[in-house]
Amino acid sequence: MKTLLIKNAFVIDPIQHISGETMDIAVRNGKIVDDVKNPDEVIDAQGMLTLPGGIDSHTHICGTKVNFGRYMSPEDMRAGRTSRKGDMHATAGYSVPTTYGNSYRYSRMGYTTLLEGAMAPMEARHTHEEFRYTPMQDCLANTLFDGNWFALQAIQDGDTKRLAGILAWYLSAAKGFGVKLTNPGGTEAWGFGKDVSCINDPIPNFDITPLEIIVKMIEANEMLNLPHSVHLHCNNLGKPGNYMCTLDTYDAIPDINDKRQSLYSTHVQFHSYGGSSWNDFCSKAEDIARSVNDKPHIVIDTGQVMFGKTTTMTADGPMEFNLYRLYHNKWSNHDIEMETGSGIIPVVYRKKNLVNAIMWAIGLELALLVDDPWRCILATDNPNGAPFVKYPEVMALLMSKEYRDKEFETLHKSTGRRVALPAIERELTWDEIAVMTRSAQARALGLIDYGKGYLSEGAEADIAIYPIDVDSTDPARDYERIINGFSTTEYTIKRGEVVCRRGTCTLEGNHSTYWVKPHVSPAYDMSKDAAFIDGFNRYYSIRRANYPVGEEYLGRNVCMETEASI
Amino acid sequence: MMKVILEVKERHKPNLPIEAECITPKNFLDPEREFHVWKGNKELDITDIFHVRKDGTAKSAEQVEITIRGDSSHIKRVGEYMDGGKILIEGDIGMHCGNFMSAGLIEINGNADSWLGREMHGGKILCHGDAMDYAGSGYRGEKQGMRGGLIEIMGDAGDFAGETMAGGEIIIHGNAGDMPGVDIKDGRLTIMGDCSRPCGNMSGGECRIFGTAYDMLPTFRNEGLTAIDSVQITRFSGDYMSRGLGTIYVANCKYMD
Amino acid sequence: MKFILNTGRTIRQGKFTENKLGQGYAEETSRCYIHPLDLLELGIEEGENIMVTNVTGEVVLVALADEGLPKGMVFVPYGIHCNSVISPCTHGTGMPDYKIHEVEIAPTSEDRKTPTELLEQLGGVRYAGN
Amino acid sequence: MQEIKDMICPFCGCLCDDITLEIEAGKIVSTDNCCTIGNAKFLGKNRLKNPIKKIDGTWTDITYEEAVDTAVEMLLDADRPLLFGWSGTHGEAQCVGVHMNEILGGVIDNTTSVCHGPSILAIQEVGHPGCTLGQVKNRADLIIYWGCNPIEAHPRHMSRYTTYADGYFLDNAFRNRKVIVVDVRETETAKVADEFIRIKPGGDYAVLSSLRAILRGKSDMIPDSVAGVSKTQLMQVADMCKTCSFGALFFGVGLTMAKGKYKNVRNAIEFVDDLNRHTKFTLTPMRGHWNVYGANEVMAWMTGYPYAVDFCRGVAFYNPGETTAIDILARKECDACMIVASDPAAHFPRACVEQLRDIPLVVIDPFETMTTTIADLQIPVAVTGIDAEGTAYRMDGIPIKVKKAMDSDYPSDTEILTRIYNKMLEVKGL
Repeated sequence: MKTLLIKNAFVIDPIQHISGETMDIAVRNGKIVDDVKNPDEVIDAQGMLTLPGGIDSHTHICGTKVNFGRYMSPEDMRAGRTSRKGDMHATAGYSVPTTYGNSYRYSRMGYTTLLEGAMAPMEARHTHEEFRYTPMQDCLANTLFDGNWFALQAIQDGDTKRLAGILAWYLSAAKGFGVKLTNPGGTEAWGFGKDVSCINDPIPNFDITPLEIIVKMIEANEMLNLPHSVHLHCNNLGKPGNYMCTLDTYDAIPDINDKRQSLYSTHVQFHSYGGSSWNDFCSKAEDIARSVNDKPHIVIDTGQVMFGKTTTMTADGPMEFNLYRLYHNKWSNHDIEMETGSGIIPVVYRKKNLVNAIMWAIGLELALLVDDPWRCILATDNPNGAPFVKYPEVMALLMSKEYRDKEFETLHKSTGRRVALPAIERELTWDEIAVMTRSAQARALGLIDYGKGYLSEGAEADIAIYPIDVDSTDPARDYERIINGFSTTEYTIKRGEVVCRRGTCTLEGNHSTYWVKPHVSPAYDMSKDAAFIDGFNRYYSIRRANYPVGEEYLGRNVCMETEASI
Repeated sequence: MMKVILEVKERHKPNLPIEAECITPKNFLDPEREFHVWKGNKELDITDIFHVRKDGTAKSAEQVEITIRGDSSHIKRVGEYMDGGKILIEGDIGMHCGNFMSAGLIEINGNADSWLGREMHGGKILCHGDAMDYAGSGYRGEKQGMRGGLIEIMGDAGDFAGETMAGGEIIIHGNAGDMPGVDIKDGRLTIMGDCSRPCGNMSGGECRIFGTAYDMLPTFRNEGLTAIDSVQITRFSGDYMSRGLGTIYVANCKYMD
Repeated sequence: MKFILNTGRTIRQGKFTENKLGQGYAEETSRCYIHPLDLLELGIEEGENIMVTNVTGEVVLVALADEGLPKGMVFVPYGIHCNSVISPCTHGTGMPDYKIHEVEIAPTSEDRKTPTELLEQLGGVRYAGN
Repeated sequence: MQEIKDMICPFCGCLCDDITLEIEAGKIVSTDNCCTIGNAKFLGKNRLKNPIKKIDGTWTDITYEEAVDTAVEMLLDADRPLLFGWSGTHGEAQCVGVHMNEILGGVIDNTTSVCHGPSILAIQEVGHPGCTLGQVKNRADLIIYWGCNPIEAHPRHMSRYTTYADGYFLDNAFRNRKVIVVDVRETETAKVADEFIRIKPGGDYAVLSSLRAILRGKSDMIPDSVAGVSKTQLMQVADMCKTCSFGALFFGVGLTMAKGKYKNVRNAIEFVDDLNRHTKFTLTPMRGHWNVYGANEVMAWMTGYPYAVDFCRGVAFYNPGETTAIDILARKECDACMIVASDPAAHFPRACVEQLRDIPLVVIDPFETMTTTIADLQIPVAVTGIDAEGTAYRMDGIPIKVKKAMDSDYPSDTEILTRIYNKMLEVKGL
């Protein structure tokens, strides 16, 4: 079958401990092999940085909320419009592009795997429909459980095994990948217009606290032996002084998986705020980074903010309402019965706005102050902190103190008094950037076992070849070359096929959807549980029989089966 | 001075719109420039649609005067992004004339179709006939419409004139339709004739109605009589369903009670 | 007499939508509901035909009483009948004024037309097969 | 006799998914749980048996292959084709429609433009505080139906989701929930409401403004009567809204089709925004066709815009009022049209129907419709929900797979559109 040989590639592959070796990579049938004879295609990658395909472990690209962002924002579609050309379909949009827009732009940056950060199981079918039109990447979806009534009831009853059974049923039914908690308990409170402020607040209608939800979910998650850990969006996002809530949460996280982290804490920039109001708002990234450094069982992503227009969207409905009251721009909200909430508002992050400038600095501080790049992932929580097309700029900022200082000069004058950034000398290395943009994601998501994130025999041939000559590039000085080089690959290869060449995509992406199916004992099989079925049909507005997403929605379908301990 | 005369040729499908945003004075400064227009999904040379005559030379847009002759009622986007010079339209003009215009003059002897001077920033549009809906308005989903310049309509305007207006001035000598100045934030809208439901959700700016405002909204507060150019007129503040920082002067008004 | 025309969905109109060329739909969409006092003023009885006219066009409908309507408003179920008097003007919004049109109503001795007849008047041709 | 449970009704935006069908000898013979309209849809007859083409004013039976070739020729010949309808078919077919429109360089619009198009324009200005219907069922103690008449248009809405639906926090919904109906006429729905507010035609905007002013503490300036509604009643309604624990406002085309169109809806949305400072309040448009919301979803993720997308110049352009079907037809701007799963001859103003008659017109629909009579070509297809399956989106955005009850020889919309699309690619050498 099809074979490909990439010659003279300058490879950085942190999972294989390869740090800048010139080597050949052979591909057969979409997998990396030892070597190939008479390859069908040969690519000479001489002088080009070659990395495993990029993985975004927290982005919002598909599903109800993202699409509502498009639906409500014709003004966003005025940018980024392209017509159908060759194999590429028409695209539109900047912060909430069309599915093809997302897919092509990620592909030109060398990204081959995307994790949609928040999927309400009740609307999972929609996410999977959009995945089908995101052809250049493999897709996975984190599944929301923060306000799931059956789950909250099981926690209240102290029955963690039942909780695990409930997670198992929903994950399989929604064809989801990981357990996502967004403002746990807060989205349920938002059902009557309320919120919780931190992990010890009681949750209305259930006699439990967010902390109990988080801890019990982590235990249940591990009972199911899922590839990924619980993926948490902490309580109290975006509020001055919320870093205490984040620290308290981290202190309560048990370390119960020896293969990977027990908690993935997402967009931590938004949770590292000091001060008692917007007037004395300041960075607490140092405190957060110290806590993370002390806790090897926690992995974070940064949730970097970059300046300009974007659209914020999250399952955290009450948070978006607060943001709306601050910005007075348009506001959408979408509560999902028995499960979760969501909200959307457009924002503009401005350099001359002190709060925005501090937010920008916090993201960078986290990336620079967390010692271990394997536990600090680069992400903007696309499009919340910024559209993902800003990633190359973020990489350049982390690799160059000079670039950071230059940018810092253009910010609100008081920023320096509220942040630690100017004093941080660290400049990330090529290897560290490679870790923070693919290898760490592969490990945190448990995808290494599925052949992702590395480039040795047996791996999926997902490869990004950048027009960057590492030997002749000093990232501390040549940050423009970093930005340009990471913006457009020379080749993006997906499962052994060139899918994007210098920014032009072909439609042979052959995308697949990864989802988990935990096998539980009959006692915890909710599809046979009378109380579950009865409650379901009584309180949901659709029948349980019509709820699960069929495999016909998945295209190429990678079912990750696990044996649960219940 | 350069004079450009564009005469619309007779067309097989006369109602099919032509999009011709290339027609701005500045574009004619470049003698090498190719002019393309769109007829539906077909990209054509400008000469397929117009007889083109160019006399004289010019060094800046200000020295260019374009005259459009013939049935131009289905030619859209004329003068889009215009930043100087003059366009004279002898007959009617299609939608989106003078979109995003920042300087210069567009004079229309006939009627203008909808979205005349949408999101205009500066310059002047003088329409001797009527203008359809959304004169000086914004675009879908955007917060701000017209931000500067002047649109003067000698005839009537359709509905939603000055919608989301955020600066500049619109003067309508005839009547305006329903909801002129709805969501207006700044700028001045003057209606010499009648209209209905002016300035809903007004949060700033000024509107003057010298005729009758029908179905006047109840959320504007009557602040008493005053005079503009010796015309006795009632001043209202509002809209108090929102922040209420705008002012309407109305000669007569009728409520829907 | 002048009226405001309001059009909208009815359950019977909905029921017949998959068979719009049939008798049930023809009957339902050619009804015009009027307040009983307006009927009195028009000098007609329920079940008699009326001519509805405006600048856009005209159509013959049958008058029926409905006390739920305010005086001065008539209601006609969606369909080809009422669309004869609906202007295609959308005021730049894409949506015609289906809910608010001024019409003139007078008694008439003309018969109602079926949808098929109205379509034939437009040049439409029914498929004779099946 | 075969009984199938939990089927989905492909009629209105409620997408009821608890339908039982009885099938005998390849035909649906009875339904259970359906409303009158849904029942009629499932028991529908008079399907067109084969493609038909009008030659010299007479209909002729043709094969599917001839039909596909004819459709391709008609559409590729045009300078500004219009592809309209889409709300009566499943999402997979809508996706093919968008791809087709990309290479045709046409305008693709769905029936939203004559339904809740104005609601979308309003949402694009101020957003949409909404929720799923189960959230209303379980929590809402105040329901407002504004300019809509569910008893006639969405017959099971009140029993499944609101007035008569017991929910988690309301074990006797009918007693514990208040229902307010706002309309210009006393509809069947108004008759069962706790409070009926009769508004003068064209008065919605003023009434909503007044309610908002009252919420802001400006009740002193509200006159004794606004558009037919007494100040006393306005004060009372504002108070009911402020003091409920979960309010849900449903609105219909009574707002979108009345004077002011989308600005009425915008005012309703901002009224609900304001109420969220006092309590929990949500708003939901009563979407008509069973998959009109799906058409919006599909077009949003494929093109960036929910309806009225003009691809004439290759890139997508959107401007309802210009790129909407009614306007394009009324201005005679298009020169060929394809109608999928919709019947504009029954629902468009006569002037638009005349333009459809005057241009090449392809119809894709299982039945002989009014539009058939003025068309040049019709291709019959399977009915989604009966002998075809696919995805649909309920009025609150919940995606549901509409299942089929039986097989038939008819191609589905997706199949026939894919054939047409592939043929177009072939002809254009793409």
